[in-house]
Amino acid sequence: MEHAEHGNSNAPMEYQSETGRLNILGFWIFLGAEIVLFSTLFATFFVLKNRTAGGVLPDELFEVNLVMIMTFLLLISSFTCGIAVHEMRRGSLKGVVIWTIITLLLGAGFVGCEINEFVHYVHEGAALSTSAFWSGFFVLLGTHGTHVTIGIFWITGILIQLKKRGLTPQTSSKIFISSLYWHFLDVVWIFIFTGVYLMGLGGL
Amino acid sequence: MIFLFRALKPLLVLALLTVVFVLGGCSNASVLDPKGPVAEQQSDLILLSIGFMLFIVGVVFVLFTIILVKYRDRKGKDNGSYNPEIHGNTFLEVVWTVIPILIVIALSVPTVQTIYSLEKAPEATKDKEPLVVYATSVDWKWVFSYPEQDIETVNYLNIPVDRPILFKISSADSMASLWIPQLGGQKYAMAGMLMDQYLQADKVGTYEGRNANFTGEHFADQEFDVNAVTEKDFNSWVKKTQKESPKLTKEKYDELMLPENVDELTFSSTHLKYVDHGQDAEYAMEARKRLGYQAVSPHSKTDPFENVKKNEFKKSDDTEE
Amino acid sequence: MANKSAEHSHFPWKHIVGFALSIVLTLLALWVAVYTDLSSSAKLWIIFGFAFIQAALQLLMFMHMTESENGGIQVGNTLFGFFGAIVIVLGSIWIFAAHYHHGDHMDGNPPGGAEHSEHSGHNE
Amino acid sequence: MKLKWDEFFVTGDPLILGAQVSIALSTIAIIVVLTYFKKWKWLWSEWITTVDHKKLGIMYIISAVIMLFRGGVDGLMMRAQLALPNNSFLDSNHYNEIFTTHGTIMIIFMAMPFLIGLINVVVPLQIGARDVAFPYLNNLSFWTFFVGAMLFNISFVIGGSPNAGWTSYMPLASNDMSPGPGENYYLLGLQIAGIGTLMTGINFMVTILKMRTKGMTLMRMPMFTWTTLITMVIIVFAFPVLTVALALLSFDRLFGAHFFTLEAGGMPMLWANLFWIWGHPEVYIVILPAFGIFSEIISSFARKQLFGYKAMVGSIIAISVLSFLVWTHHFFTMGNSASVNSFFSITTMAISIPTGVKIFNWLFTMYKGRISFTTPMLWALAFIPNFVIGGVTGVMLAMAAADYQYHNTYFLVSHFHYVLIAGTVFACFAGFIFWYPKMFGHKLNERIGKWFFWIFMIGFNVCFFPQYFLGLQGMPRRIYTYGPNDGWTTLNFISTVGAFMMGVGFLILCYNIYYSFRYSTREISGDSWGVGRTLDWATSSAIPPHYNFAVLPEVKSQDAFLHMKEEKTELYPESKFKKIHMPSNSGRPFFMSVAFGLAGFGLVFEWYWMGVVGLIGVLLCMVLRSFEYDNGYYVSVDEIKETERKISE
Ligand code: HEA
Ligand code: HEA
Ligand SMILES: [Cu+2]
Repeated sequence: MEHAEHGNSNAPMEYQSETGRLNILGFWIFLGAEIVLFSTLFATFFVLKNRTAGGVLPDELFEVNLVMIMTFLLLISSFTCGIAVHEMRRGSLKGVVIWTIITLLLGAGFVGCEINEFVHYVHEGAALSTSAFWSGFFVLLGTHGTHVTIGIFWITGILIQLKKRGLTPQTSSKIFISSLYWHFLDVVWIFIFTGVYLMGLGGL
Repeated sequence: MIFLFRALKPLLVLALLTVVFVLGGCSNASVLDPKGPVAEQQSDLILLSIGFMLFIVGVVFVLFTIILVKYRDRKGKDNGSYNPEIHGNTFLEVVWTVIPILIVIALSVPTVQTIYSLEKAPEATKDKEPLVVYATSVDWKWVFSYPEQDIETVNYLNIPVDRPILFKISSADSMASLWIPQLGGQKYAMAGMLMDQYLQADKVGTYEGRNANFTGEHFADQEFDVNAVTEKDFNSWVKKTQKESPKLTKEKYDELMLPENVDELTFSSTHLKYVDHGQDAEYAMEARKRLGYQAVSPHSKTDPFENVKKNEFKKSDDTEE
Repeated sequence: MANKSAEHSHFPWKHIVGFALSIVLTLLALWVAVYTDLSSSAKLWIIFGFAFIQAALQLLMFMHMTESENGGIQVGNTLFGFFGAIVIVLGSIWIFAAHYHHGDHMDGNPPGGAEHSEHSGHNE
Repeated sequence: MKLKWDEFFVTGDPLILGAQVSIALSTIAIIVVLTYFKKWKWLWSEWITTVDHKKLGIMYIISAVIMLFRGGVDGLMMRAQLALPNNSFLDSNHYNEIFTTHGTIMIIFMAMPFLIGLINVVVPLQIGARDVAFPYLNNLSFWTFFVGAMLFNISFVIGGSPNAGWTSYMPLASNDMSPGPGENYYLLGLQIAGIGTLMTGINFMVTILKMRTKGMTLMRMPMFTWTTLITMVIIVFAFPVLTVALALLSFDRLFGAHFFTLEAGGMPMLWANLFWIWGHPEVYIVILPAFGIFSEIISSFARKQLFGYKAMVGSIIAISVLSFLVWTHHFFTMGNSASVNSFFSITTMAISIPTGVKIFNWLFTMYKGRISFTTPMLWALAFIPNFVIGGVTGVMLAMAAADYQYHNTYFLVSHFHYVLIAGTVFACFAGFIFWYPKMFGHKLNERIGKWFFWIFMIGFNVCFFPQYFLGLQGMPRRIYTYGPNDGWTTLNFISTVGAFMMGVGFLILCYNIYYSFRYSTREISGDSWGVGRTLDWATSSAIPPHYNFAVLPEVKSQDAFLHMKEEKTELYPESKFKKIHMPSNSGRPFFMSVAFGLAGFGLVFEWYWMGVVGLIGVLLCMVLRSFEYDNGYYVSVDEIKETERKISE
């Protein structure tokens, strides 16, 4: 376990410690597992798609504007998150902090919209226990939303560490890993956007 | 000697057991004793596969025995065969890849053919109009409805021989499986689904049928007899039943929805006018609620039937617990 | 992996391009799905095609999937993940295609079955 | 579900009462012994908080053996009940609970942990690593598994066990038909253990990919390491499916969702689908490491290198891909279209091709070898014919049209015991005996071991071979009794006799452990059997020091250690000693798992406050971990010298 030692000082800081490299690779593998996790939820959602059991139909509730706002919030946050990593590789602590905070705010905006949306749906009579379709809907989106929420808290914690310790091989690998997580959630959202909303709105 | 014995042990055990079972057991292997074209197709497929498997097992066992006997470590007596340098042999490896591929192909072809042919009425009688029977599983009983005859039976089934029976399989509650081994393989019975299955009997006789898929407490008792009779006997049974048996009222049918065993019953009307379980998955649950049945954990001190009002069909000997 | 520091002091072109593309793809997908009258299956192919392109953009442009000494593993791992995803989603849909119609189409050739079988065939 | 307090403890069954009393007594006994010998601190700092992969491996194995006992007693009770027609040893509900817990425990809490235990002990050594990539996570994996297992196991005394089969099919497992805590135990116990398994998967993938010693290229890795790598890939890509399936069913049961219910458009079949998308890869998760173990043992005791190494690697990769393409063969009878059944029939049969390649390669590994019949080798040899019987009957099941007749019968029960026992369990025994000196410093007695082998192996065949015929005679699985007229009595009785022979075999194993602990000579060399070929035998002593290798060995070929022996390489020259970095122990994973257990227990009884408290505990542990910067510690050169000298004395 010669962690921490031999590093390649030319590489970005997050790859400089062995622990950092292992953690990043481990996290990539974890994301592989997450792909399967979400695809199982998608499979469930698609199989249950027409089973609304006489309740409210999705196209009665989905709204293009809200969906687009949420999509853009997340897309932009993914971009700003990428910029934060870019700043990190330039060695700019300030840049990392600023861009990460922007990312988190956008993420919080997204979660806010989603909570709003859910509350609205429940008022309209579409809840987890309404029908198989809505069970699938709420659990698929809820899982994604929970991931985003956890991400916000987690990254906030990393920001605090960054503040205390500055950019070190350890903190930067944490930032990098959390950025992977964040981008990944955007990837998942792309499929939610396509498979849930576009298909719902387009009546597919 | 003792070594030879040890090496051969698995073989010997197997051979011995096989003899015992072929003599004692196979004679009543219902799956291999088909009484209709569907079961026969399956039995043929099974026998074919057993042939291939015995060949494979034979090859492996023979190789195994030879190698063990020949290359065992004889203390001190080195016969010069030891050669640690071998690491592979392309020719052999190709052989034992290609032969299994061929065997898999040889098994796939009849398998696929049989799968497709089982979806249709048996070849021999395909121009005969099939008899339609709705087979519905309810915990823990089978309800058979003859829509054309307007007859319903519970826990037994009468069918004419030499005529395909088209089962419309469904369930009122848990997922069951309709299985009459001597007439053919099983298919699941599921609430909210109606699935077709063709079976046919060639010989007059009584065959055992049952639910093969675990459904809880009295699953083991969810059996029924299949009486295959001549067309003539069948028709007279139909006439007699239509005349003599009571009508099936909705109340009675609802009571059948309770999870318990009942005896054999016969009615001169079907439940199909009250509910199609192939469309309505919730009927049984609602009926139970209506009757005051309360599902409880098996370790609960509460009796689930505590509040149930009427209970005509409860099996007399079903008093345990 | 070489000359990282040099590369990274530049303007983040990669990110900007990726971002612009993803916005364009999102809007295009919306337009195709909601405001055109292509056939359903054409729409599905297009919007999911776009989704996969966008996913690839994120993975390559933002997440630097191919970089570092483990790039190969990361790519292989993600591809296997997508293989699993496709098998699970299309496989489930294919299996239940026969059950969508409450078992009325038990003739062994449910609508859409043949088409889907081709898809899973490709995934081996 | 409203729980009445008088239903909290399961009562009314003398068998269970006996179990309750013996659990209480043994708990008290353990506490007394630990206190009396002042072992609490030792237990905490040497074992509970350890991050040493070898110790964790041993902990896995001990737990697995206990679970084998529990599952085995279940099995014997079922056989006792089925020995005679209309038997009333168990009532139907008790029988249902027992086969459910038997299946679940044997697969999830016995087979997997046993293999993961052996993997933990052996694989880091085989690749010449000091530890796994994430030692802290490794400890967490163990404890989540253990807590999950315990949560599942207490069900039979508190609240009642699940009774819908290890497959937990809906709608039987729904609130409508199986109310009460039983099914919740299943859902939460498996969920918690599953998290640990997933982490193990990631951990060992990274370990094998990144922590290999110098020169250990992928194609020089020992076969057990290869099978482990591929198994971990399957774990990583299959377990999330189980996670989701369990979560969805929990939502149905606890929060009124409608994924698999009869009401509101739910789809019970979807549960079967998701369960088997995980479930089929799962059976390969428990067989691939077994293949690896047999590969090591066969080539060691035939004193020959593995025949067709590349083909072996290719075939496990093929099996891993195919394992994701066959799941429907578990529900051919669900009314799928003919094209679906045909496709999955063929993919399933295709798995026999790479498996056959392996079987023949093992046979030819022994060709022109010098085979010595030690006990590990006996198990490995017995595996070949027995597994082939299980495998070819699997192929018979794979022929969908024929499966309509075998499905849900004892033919199937026999198939899976032939592959699970002759494959996985034999491998566990073989590996356990083979690496026993690595773990405990002495061998198990060979003579007693042979008794164990013959009695268990013959008992196994006597128990399960008749079941093929029972299946063909139409005996369905999961029935708690049958009638005298069914004609199944004789074969069932024979089967029961065989089962009890296995029980006797197991007792002999236990005696052997005791006997060998007392009387076996202690091993000095790291190469206890004298036939070691891989780096796990290259350690300086029988039980490797906590840093494994004083100097990381450099590998130049396959079977690295064999060549080192031949070339008389000096493995650990003092001049090459350098300080060694090691991870520090941590008690947090233990607390985190306990919090998980608390949350699980709360949710089982729908005491949501307790669930929330537990989850907060889990989150707290995660936050603390995130803020922790523990870089481990260094073992100084002097300390290494001292340790190594002590060993060589
Ligand atoms: C270790 C676990 C394990 C393993 C390795 C296997 C291996 C296989 N299994 Fe098994 N299986 C189970 C565990 C396992 N199974 C369990 C637990 C269940 C039941 C679960 C439940 O319902 O509770 C089950 C159920 C099960 C079914 C479902 C039956 C039903 O429910 O009706 C089927 C059907 O296809 C099947 C097939 C196979 C096949 C084809 C293989 C193949 O991988 C076998 C391949 C091996 C060989 C074929 C032998 C060696 C090869 C040769 C010598 C080469 C030449 C051979 C040929 C060309 C044929 N298995
Ligand atoms: C790795 C997995 C594994 C293993 C090792 C076993 C081992 C055994 N199994 Fe198991 N079995 C399964 C996995 C396994 N099984 C699964 C998945 C199912 C399906 C469950 C379901 O349907 O949901 C099943 C189902 C199953 C059934 C079918 C039940 C039914 O459908 O009704 C039966 C019946 O004979 C059975 C028997 C046995 C026996 C006798 C053993 C023996 O090998 C056990 C040997 C015994 C020991 C090793 C312990 C020894 C104990 C002592 C020495 C103590 C002595 C004490 C007393 C006598 C009280 N098993
Ligand atoms: Cu399988």
